[in-house]
Order: sequence, then C-alpha cells, then structure tokens
Amino acid sequence: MDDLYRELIIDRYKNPQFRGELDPHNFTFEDDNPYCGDHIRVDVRVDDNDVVIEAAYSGEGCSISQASADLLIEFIHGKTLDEVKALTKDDLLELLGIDLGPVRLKCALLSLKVLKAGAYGLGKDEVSDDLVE
Amino acid sequence: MDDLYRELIIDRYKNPQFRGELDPHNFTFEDDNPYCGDHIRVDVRVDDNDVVIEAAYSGEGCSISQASADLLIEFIHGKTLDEVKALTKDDLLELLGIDLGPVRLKCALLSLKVLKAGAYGLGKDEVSDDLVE
Amino acid sequence: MAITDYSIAAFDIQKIWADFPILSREVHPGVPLIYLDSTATSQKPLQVIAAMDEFYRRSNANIHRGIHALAEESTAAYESARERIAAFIGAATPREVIFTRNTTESINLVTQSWGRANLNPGDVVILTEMEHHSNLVPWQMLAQERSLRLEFIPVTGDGLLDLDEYARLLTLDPKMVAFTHMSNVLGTINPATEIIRMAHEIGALTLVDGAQSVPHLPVDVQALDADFVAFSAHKMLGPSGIGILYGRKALLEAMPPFLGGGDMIKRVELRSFQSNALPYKFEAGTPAIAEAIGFGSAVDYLADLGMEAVEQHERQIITYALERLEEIPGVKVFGPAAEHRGGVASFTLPEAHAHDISQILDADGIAVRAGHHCAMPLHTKFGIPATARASFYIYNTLEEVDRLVDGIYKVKQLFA
Amino acid sequence: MAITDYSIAAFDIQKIWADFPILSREVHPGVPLIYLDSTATSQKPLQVIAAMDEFYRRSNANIHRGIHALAEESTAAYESARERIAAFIGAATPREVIFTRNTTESINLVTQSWGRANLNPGDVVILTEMEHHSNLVPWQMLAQERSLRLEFIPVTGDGLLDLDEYARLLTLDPKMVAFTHMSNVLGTINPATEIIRMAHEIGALTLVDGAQSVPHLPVDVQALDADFVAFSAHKMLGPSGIGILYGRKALLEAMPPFLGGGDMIKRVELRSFQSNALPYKFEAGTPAIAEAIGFGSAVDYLADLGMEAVEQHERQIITYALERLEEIPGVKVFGPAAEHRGGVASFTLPEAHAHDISQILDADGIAVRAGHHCAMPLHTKFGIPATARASFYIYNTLEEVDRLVDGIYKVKQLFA
Ligand SMILES: Cc1ncc(COP(=O)(O)O)c(C=O)c1O
Ligand SMILES: Cc1ncc(COP(=O)(O)O)c(C=O)c1O
Repeated sequence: MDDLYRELIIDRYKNPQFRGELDPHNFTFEDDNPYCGDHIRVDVRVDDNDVVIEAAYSGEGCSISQASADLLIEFIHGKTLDEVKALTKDDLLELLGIDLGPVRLKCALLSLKVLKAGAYGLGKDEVSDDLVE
Repeated sequence: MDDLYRELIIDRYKNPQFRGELDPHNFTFEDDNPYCGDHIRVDVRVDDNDVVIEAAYSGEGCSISQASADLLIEFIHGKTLDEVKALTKDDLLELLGIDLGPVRLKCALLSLKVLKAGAYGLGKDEVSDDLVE
Repeated sequence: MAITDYSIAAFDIQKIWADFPILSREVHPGVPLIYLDSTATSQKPLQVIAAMDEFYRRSNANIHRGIHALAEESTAAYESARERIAAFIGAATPREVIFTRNTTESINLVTQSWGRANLNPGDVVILTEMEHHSNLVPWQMLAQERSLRLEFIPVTGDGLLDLDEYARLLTLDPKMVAFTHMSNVLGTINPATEIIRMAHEIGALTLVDGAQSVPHLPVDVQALDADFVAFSAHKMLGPSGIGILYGRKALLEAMPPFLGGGDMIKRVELRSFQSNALPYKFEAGTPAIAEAIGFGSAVDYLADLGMEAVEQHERQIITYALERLEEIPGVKVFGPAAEHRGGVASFTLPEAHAHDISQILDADGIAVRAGHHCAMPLHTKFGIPATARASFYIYNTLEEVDRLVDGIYKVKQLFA
Repeated sequence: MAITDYSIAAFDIQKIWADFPILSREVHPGVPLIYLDSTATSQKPLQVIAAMDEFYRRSNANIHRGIHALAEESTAAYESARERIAAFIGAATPREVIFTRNTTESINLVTQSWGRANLNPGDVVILTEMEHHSNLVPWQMLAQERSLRLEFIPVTGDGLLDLDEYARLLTLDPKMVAFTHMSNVLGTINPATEIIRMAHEIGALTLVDGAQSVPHLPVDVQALDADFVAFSAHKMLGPSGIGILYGRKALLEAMPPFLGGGDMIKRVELRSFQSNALPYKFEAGTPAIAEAIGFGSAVDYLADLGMEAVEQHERQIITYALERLEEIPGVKVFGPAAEHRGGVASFTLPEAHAHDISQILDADGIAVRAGHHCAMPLHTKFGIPATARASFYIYNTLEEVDRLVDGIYKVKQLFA
C-alpha cells in the first residue's frame, strides 16, 4: 500500500475541506455504489458564465470515496461546466496520485460519476459507468 | 490393440456361426445402439424345462457388436432361462477375452442387453443399461 | 509467513503448507501472504494443479465418444472423478452427481428444470434471510415467471435461523425449502438434518446450498436425506469452472433437460430429440474435463485429511479468532458463538469502512474480503452496507489470527 | 512421430511440436501419437498449460469483489483475457464477450434468454441440415415450448448449403437464422457473410456457430456483421470448461438474464433484484477464472501464428489428404472439394464399420473419431450410421496423412 494512501487519503477523509450541502445550487445529484454502500451527493453553484463558484459534497462510505470527492470538489472550483463534463477517470486518478485496483477504482469514481451526471442534467436512470470511462 | 481382437473378433465377424433368424421361437427382441447405429436381434427357442435349445442373432454394425452376439449365442445353448437372465457384463467380457474401452463396451454389450430384455419379456421402453451393469 | 505454530494437532500443517505453493509467495516485496479469504475461493494444492497439468500433457481428448487411447483415458479419468466425488458426499450412485460450472449453475438447474416443471402460480418456496444471492436470485426469477410466493426463515440477532418461525412457514404448505447449510457471512452452520426432516414431514422437497458446508464439514447426502445439494470445486481445493448438483435419482430422472446439445441426447432428428440417461442428460456439450479431474484430486486430498479433522481444525481457529477479535475495542463480529459456526468471521470497525480495513490489511499481506459477500439482504437486515470477512481453511494457523489482530490494531491507529 | 516433413511453409512445425508435450507421447509402448481428432478437441501448448499453472501457484483468488492483492491480480488477468479474446474476434468492445462453459451453453443462452423474450408461437427459425446437436437441440427445446416452426437449409449431395432454397425459406419471414460457419463433419465452410446479409435484408437476426470456424479461420465478427457468435476454447488450444458468446451490445443489453446468482446483479433484496451491466449480467456465480486466463493465452498463441497462416496450413493438409484418401479403393469421403472446406475429412469404408477403423488405427497410434459426431440428422440424410473422421490443426503434417493412409490400408487388409 502506497504511503500516499495513508497521508493524502486518510487525511482528507478525516479532515474534509468541502463537505456540506449548498442551498441554493444550480444543480445537485446523488447516487451510490451498490457494491459497498458508498453514497455521494454533490451540490454545485455556477456563475453566469457557467463557471463553478462554489461546490460541496456529502455522503458516507470508505475513505477513498469520500477523499476523492473532497479532492474533486476542490479541483472544480473555477472550472467551467464544459470542463467539468470533460473530466475523465484519468483526471481523477491524477488528483488522487495513487494506483487503485478495480474495486477501489469504483469507490474513487463514484464522485466523478455523480458530478458529471449532475452537470449533464441526467435522470437517475441514465447514470452509467460509461460516464467515467 | 490386442491380437485377440484381430483373431477372434474379426474371424467371428467375417465367419459368424449363429447368424440368422428362428421361426418359430419362444422369444425375440431387437434394439440398437444409437451412438453408432449397431443393431442386434436375437431369436431364442427353449424346451419345456426352459433350456435354450436353439438361438440365433441378426443385425448389423461393427465387428465387436456382431462378434459378441455370435459368441454370446453360442454360449447360451444348453443354458436355462434363469441362467440367461443372470448373465452379467463380466460373463460377456470373459467370452470376448479382450479389454474394451467404454465406447466399444457399449458395442459389446448390445447383444447381452437385447438377449436379457427378451428373456425377461420386457417392452421396448423398459430396456436400460441397468440390464448389463 | 514462517510457521512456528504447531499447537493445532488435527493434522500436520507443515506438510500442508508444502503442498500449497502460493502460500510461500510474497504479495508485496518482503511481505508474505496470509490468505484469509477461502470462503471466496480456496487455494489449490500441488496435487490438484499437477493432475490437470498432467492431463493436458498426456491424455487430453474429448470424452464419451472416442475409441482412440487418449479418448478412453480421458473418459475413464473424468468418470473416475465423478465416482470419487459421489463417494465423498455419500451419494447412492455416481449417476446422481452432475457436473455443472459452480453452485450457482447447480441451483439454476433446479429452478429452471425441476422448478418450471413442478411449480405453479401461488406455490410457496421457503428460503432464508441468510442466503447467498446464488440461492435467492434464481428463485426470484422463477417466482416472477411463475407467480410463486417466496417466504423467508428469519435470522435471529445472534445469526441463527428462527426454527419456530420456520415451523409456522411450513403450515403454508411449501413445495420446496432451499437453504444454505453454512452461511458465508455469519459462518452459521444450520441444523440441516432437522430442517430437511421438518420439510419432508409436510411433503416439501429440499435444496441444500452446500457451497460452504461440503468444503468444511463432513457431509453425507444420504444421512442428511437431502433432495438436492449444490457445491463448487473452487471452494474446496479444486479448480474454477466446475461444480456439482447432487440430486436424488428419481427426481433427476423425472426432470426435463436443462440445456440442450451434444452428449445430453440419445437420438436426434431434425425436429425432435430423445434425452440421454443420467447423469449425461444434464451435461450438454463438452464438459469441464480437466476441471473434473482436478476436482477428483481435491476430494482425494480432503478425504485423506478426513473431514472430521478439517472441521476440528477450523473449529479451533475460529474459537481462537472470535476470542481475539472480541478483545479489540469497537470490533463487532456478526454471527453465532464458535460452536455453531464454521471458520468465518465477518466484522466491522466503527472508525473504518470494510474496504479500508481490507486495503490496510493487504499492505501487510493479509487477504480478507470486504463488501456484502453476495448477501445484500442479510447486510440490509443488520443495517450495514459492508463487512470485512476473515475466513479460514486447512492451511491457516493460530499465528495468522494473531497477525490479523495486529493488522486490525494498525487500521484503528491510522483511522483514530 | 519423427518430423521429417518440412514441406509446409506456413509456419515452423518443429517449433510448434516443441510447444505441445502430448505430441511426443507414446500411446502404446513404442507407438507415438498421431493426433487427428482436433475437431473434437485440440491439444494445448505449454504456454496455455503454464498460464493456468502459474495462476494457481501465484495469483489465485476470486475476482471482482476483492481488494487484496491476489484478488486484484486475478481480476486483472481475467479481464485482460476477455479483452484479448474480444480483439481476436474483432468485437467492438469486450463487453460484448461473455464467458460461458462452451459453444453449447452459449447457444442455450441465446435460445433461453433472447429466444424466450422475442419468439412467439408460429415464429420461424431457420437452421441447416448440417448442424451439430448443439445448434439443433436448444432450438428444438424452445420450439416445443413456444410452438415455433423450425425450417432447414438443405445440404446438397456434395455437402454445400442450398442457397436457393435458403432464399425461398427467407420468404417465410424468419426471426432468426442460426447456422454453423464450418461443419464438423463435412468440413464445409459456409458463406457466412452472404447468409447473414440475406438474413438481415429481411430483418432476421443471425447466430453463427463458430465452434469450428473461430479456431481455424480468420473470423471478424464485425466484418461478418453477425448478431451472435458462439465458440469454445477447448477446440482452439485453450482449456476445457470455457467458451464465448459474442453478441451485439444493443441485443445483449435488451435481453433478460439467463442464470441468476452472484456477480450478475447490481442490487438484491429478498424478493427482487436488479441486473448488472454487461458482460456481468450473463456471468452468474464464480466464473471459470483460470480457464479464461488459459483461453487468453490460447488466442495469443493463435494470433502470433496468424489466422491466415493457420487456414493456409490446414488447406494444404486437407488438399493432400483428400487426394490420398480418394486413391484408396472403396473409401468414400463426405463433403465438398478442398477449396470449400477446412481440415476435416469424414469417410467410410465398405468392409469395416467406423468403430473398427478407429480401433485398428489406434493400434498404430492414430487418433481419429468414429460415430455420428453429434450430427445425427446429417448422417441420417446421407444414410449412414457413422463415419470415421480425421481432422487437422496447426501441428499436423503431410507425413501424418501418409501414416493415416497406411493405416486405412491395414484396416482393409484385416477386413478383406
Ligand atoms: C460445429 C460445432 N458446433 C458445436 C459444437 C459443440 O461444442 P462444445 O461441445 O464445446 O459445446 C461442436 C463441437 O463438437 C462443433 O463442432
Ligand atoms: C453459501 C454460498 N452459496 C453459493 C455460493 C456461490 O458459489 P459459486 O460462485 O461458486 O457459484 C457461495 C460462494 O460464494 C456461497 O458462499
């Protein structure tokens, strides 16, 4: 196991910086990972140019899912909605900076999936792993 | 391959000694081996003490099925019906005197199955491999 | 890990370790493997690996129809494996032993062949709340297709089946009671003989999910009086890709075929076919030949150890493991006391998610599973999304339990 | 046998022989193996045997749910095999590639999942008279359950499909055309692209039984434009116990699940479940993990040789074999001229039954198959109960053909 895991992930898990809910928001979305019960909700506020000015996440689950969400929300501040929609799995993994096996990958990608589904304005049934592949 | 195979089996196949049909007979039965199309019919005549006094077989198929039938029919002359019913796989294999793999075994046992089904007076649907196991 | 623990007398652990090459492996540089995930799948001894290797190097041929030497050797080896497996579970005849892919397929064979032929709208099937998805979903699929009513024997707070409620459910006149002999989450060993006796008294048939019991306990299908028993080779030292459905001959004979194709037929015309005799009627197409042979080798290995000794060994480990786990502050172990369970301990920690527990333990080479273990309804019932599960088999030692406990303390420290 | 024949330039036969340990075996004392039964099952190269061996010795764990190192290695190896197989057949995505037990199960998956969901009484399904039982019986079972009408493309005297009659059958508005790409008896390579194009023109779907084509010819599922393709690992250098169903993503997504259980679900409650995404929806229970890995190794081996080279090699052998067989008095070879067939020659002799031919040849170490080769209706059509079948693969040589011919002369002499 990577030391980064201990430092970055566990630190962010224990001391989240973007945990919370936003009201009002321009969009919100939530979903869970049925394999492990991880749950993530994101709330995003954008300005007139569709630039993210404030965002937050809430939910529960393992350290990877929660810390990924925290890092992702930090990252999208100042990004346009189009930039958010264009985010990929690799972008998120770069943020995390650690190697993940296939199962933990699903934990890590949950927040990105939820965020992109919200950004695209998808319905609950339209969410699929294709969003993050 | 056993030399006996060449000598005994092929000889009996080429020069059968009990090939034919009997009319009248006390019982007759026929069946085939669906795996290879071998077909055997046996006709048996017994005396008042249920001793086999004459018997014959007919049919077509591989050398093992036909030669086994020929040897079996030879063997049951003078046997009682009860003795015929009591015949086993091992009795037949002793007659043949060679080792057989599982597929050829089915060829060899066809005549015994037909004979015993006839001796027991079974219907066509009642024949099963249990007769020769 | 080095084996310095010889306190377990049921058999010679050092000899066993020598048979399992993977146990000497380092999972990370300098970090040896401590494999505590045998409930998901067991490791394989050299004897099993070699049997399959040897088959491919020397005898490999397709079976049943061939006359040449290789085909005969292969057929004989395949059928000999069936005979040894039949003897291992005490089947009356090898014809009652059907090769499938796994426990899951075995159960689907019953729901789709026996179930479709025998169950009608409104018929009741009894399951339990502790079933693996493999003994739930096939019945749900059939229930939807046939409008069946599914009822569930509840699980008590300490992880046992509520047999009073079972007795009450039996008054619904169920046609089938399908239950796991041993829970893969709680470790609970259910009183199978009694459950079956009660079912038979009111005329219901029984299906035993033996995926966890056949590998870990002495199981005699005739002593149990079970109608169907399903299990998988990969959980009992054997290869992946093969499992067994045991069924009573008379039941199997009356059932329609499951899959159609080569080998399961006696005769085929363009628009009709006649089924083959047992067991071939249920083995369509080229079977898992090498895997059957490996499976035969696996039951030889277990029979040599003796299933009583296997059970005793695991009872010792789980007794110790429960003791040690319960002394860790905050650890909650699900399931009954050691005398009612096999070698499975599923637990949670208040400070860390099961995934995190598993990942941190992995850094020390300790392989445990984390998740719902294919038993979501049971986890829902206990109000938890996931547990971490340590499970034990013939090659595990008390010392490995100590390492697990050390690892859990590390997790607690990291997440404190 | 000693290899003195280097006349075949498609690839280095000596190198190939070194990869197949079984080919150096003596079947009887002093009698080396001449394996001419690859249509039943192929032999396996060391690379495939070693991949599985290595998996069990180093990485074995259950897949998909595990976080520990072994589970991750196993999952990665299993999914990498799927990707390489998908690439080998030109699938658009690995999600279209479903692991099954064999060709037979793949076809049953289509009849039982797609068929039950899409076919109604009176619907027409077109098959051919040269189908293997595996592509007949599943349709017969469904036809009986759903009152379907089965129609058959006739086989001409020289073993080709009668495409004029096919065109006429298409006016019956069939929903499905299911046919073998290559006959395992006649060796006929059917014009799959044309058959599929004609089916699609009238809106029918197609299922290609690729059990013999995928091992022996370059097959690109997208170039074929096939809707479903079924094949088995064991016929293409891979292990027993694993096969593939390829299906178009949109079709597979719309289909209901086939078997229920672990891994094929997303979410389970006591009385309901939600199916998983492709390909997992159709892979219930612990799959054949080691076998998938072995299969991946097998397609690597074939891809390295190049399927054009494989086809060319077999074309050379079958051309020579037909020439040599036809010069033997009384030998009747069924099927078309060499340019329409793969490496399969089924034949009869007037003096000896196919079983006797096979048994006498076996004494010289020559493994050929005898029987109806799971194609009874085709044999019925030709009015023969059984044929002897010699079949060829990458490791066979022209010299082995000569030995076969010598053996047949011996049979003739014995039965003269
Ligand atoms: C054309 C054809 N289809 C289907 C099959 C069945 O393959 P399996 O037994 O691997 O399911 C075979 C194998 O003999 C075959 O040759
Ligand atoms: C109790 C129980 N039933 C069924 C299964 C399913 O076994 P398989 O995946 O081999 O079909 C398992 C395996 O996890 C199990 O533990």
